[in-house]
Amino acid sequence: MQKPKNEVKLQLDSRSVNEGYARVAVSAFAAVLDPTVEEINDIRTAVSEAVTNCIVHAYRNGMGKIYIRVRLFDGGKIEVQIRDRGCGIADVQKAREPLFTTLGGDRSGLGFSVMESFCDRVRVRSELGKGTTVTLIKTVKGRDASREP
Amino acid sequence: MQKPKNEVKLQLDSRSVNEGYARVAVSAFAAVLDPTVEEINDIRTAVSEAVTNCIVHAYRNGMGKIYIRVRLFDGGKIEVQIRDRGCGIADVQKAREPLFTTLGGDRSGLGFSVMESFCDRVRVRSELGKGTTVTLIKTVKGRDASREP
Amino acid sequence: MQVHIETEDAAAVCYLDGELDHHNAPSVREKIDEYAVGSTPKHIILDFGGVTFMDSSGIGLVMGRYKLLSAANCTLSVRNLSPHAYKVMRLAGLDALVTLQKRGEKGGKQYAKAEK
Amino acid sequence: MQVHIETEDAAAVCYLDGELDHHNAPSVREKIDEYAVGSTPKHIILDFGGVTFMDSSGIGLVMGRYKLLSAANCTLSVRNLSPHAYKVMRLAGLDALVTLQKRGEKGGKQYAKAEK
Ligand SMILES: Nc1ncnc2c1ncn2[C@@H]1O[C@H](COP(=O)(O)OP(=O)(O)O)[C@@H](O)[C@H]1O
Ligand SMILES: Nc1ncnc2c1ncn2[C@@H]1O[C@H](COP(=O)(O)OP(=O)(O)O)[C@@H](O)[C@H]1O
Repeated sequence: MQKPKNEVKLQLDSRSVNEGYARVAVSAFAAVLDPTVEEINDIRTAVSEAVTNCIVHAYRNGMGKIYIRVRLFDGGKIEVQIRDRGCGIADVQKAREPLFTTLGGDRSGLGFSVMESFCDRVRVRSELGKGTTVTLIKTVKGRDASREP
Repeated sequence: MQKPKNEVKLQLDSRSVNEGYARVAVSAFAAVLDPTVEEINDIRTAVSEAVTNCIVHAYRNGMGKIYIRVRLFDGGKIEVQIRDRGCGIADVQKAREPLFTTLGGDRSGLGFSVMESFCDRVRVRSELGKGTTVTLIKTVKGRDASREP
Repeated sequence: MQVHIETEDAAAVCYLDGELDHHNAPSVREKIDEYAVGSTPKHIILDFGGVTFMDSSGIGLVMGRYKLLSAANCTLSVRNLSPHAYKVMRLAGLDALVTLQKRGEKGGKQYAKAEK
Repeated sequence: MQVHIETEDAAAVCYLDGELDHHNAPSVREKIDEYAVGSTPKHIILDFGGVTFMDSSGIGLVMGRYKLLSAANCTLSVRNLSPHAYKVMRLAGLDALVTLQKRGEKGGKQYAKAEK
């Protein structure tokens, strides 16, 4: 395992007002990698999906804590882990299918699809009744094109 | 004890690059209280002093973790706790005196004075060899003057 | 997130301002739906010119309005999308249902497709 | 944090840009001291017009430059301070040592006080 060059851990209540804060807190930490506007929007969006899922799904019956860990690696790699101690997901593979949602209303069932399409890799580990950990991995090239391989 | 209406916990490495991040992370969380530019600058400055102290004093011989907890209360009250597990302060009262510093160079010995003058209250608890906890308390009136008592 | 609604020719234009996420979407939805029910316009245009962030909650918002308004014989289109918001909506295949116009993109009336 | 140095009449003006904290202060200090040693100007003006944040590291920076430059018979002044940076410097009593000029404040040469 590579050693991160910097790391922050955050712990938030599952209030919807914290969705915006989580985006700011993650993207401000990643700013040192000098991402492009598009890259920073991709990260903010994927984080927003994962944090929203903690609020609307994991802790749908009450309030809980959301744990976020951001790690920066050499070469522009960023890893964001979003963890909850909520209800867990019965069938992760099914949950990741586009349009699958266990909530009606205006949930589109596209949260995981957005994460997948905006990140290089999305890892989901979940245990029913225990909680869910979503890990988003993305390597940003940055605004300094000379960093490209 | 009043119950906070929102709370975030952060854990950072004692790298100086994280001073700026700590300021952003705290002030972005307090933004919901709609502070004035002056109030937000006061908070950012006090946080910057306390976090810098963890880096230059508490962990002067190496790297350590900085723990920050921000709590928002009704009425515009914000409480920021900055904690380290570093060397501790032998004589807190003396440390808080203006111009007192155990470091030469460009340290002014005015860190605590800045915190005190920019916050309503500053609490310092410290134990030698165990670490230091600085608690900054400030009530912001906010840009909406109607909130004034 | 702010919404204000203006009429433009036969259409009602809803100007959205701010970050469109799960936290903010409900108030936007209510404003639009309330207007649609009260004023029964023939066309509704969602103007995303002021939207600074959007996640899949934006998809849900547009999809939900599309269903509701179709049922009421009102057409829907979306304009002034940032490259990012456009990317998110395309990912959802919303371009097959609703006319999506990016920022800086010309194109007269924006409710053409839904009228077909 | 960026620093660039220009000459203005008999003075060297150091334009500071960005956030002045413990992390950024060392590079600013080095640039100024290097210039002072190499070019031995008679007056140095620190222009804080681009400074978006300052904590007590700014006090240390100004105080340190004041001592160093005084010893070299070079006067120091600080201009274009934000209300916030001014507040921090006043708290340290720097106004007794160095001419401090706020943003938008007029006042010809800024190295008057130190020349007294
Ligand atoms: N953190 C979580 N805890 C519990 N269930 C989750 C979590 N995240 C996702 N899910 C489940 O996976 C489904 C699909 O999620 P997603 O693709 O984000 O779509 P949506 O959020 O619109 O339902 C959700 O409907 C929910 O059942
Ligand atoms: N977190 C801390 N851990 C250990 N010592 C500290 C801490 N914070 C402050 N101190 C001590 O208190 C003194 C005064 O601090 P301060 O007023 O901030 O001035 P300065 O940081 O410029 O020295 C420091 O020089 C140091 O000895």
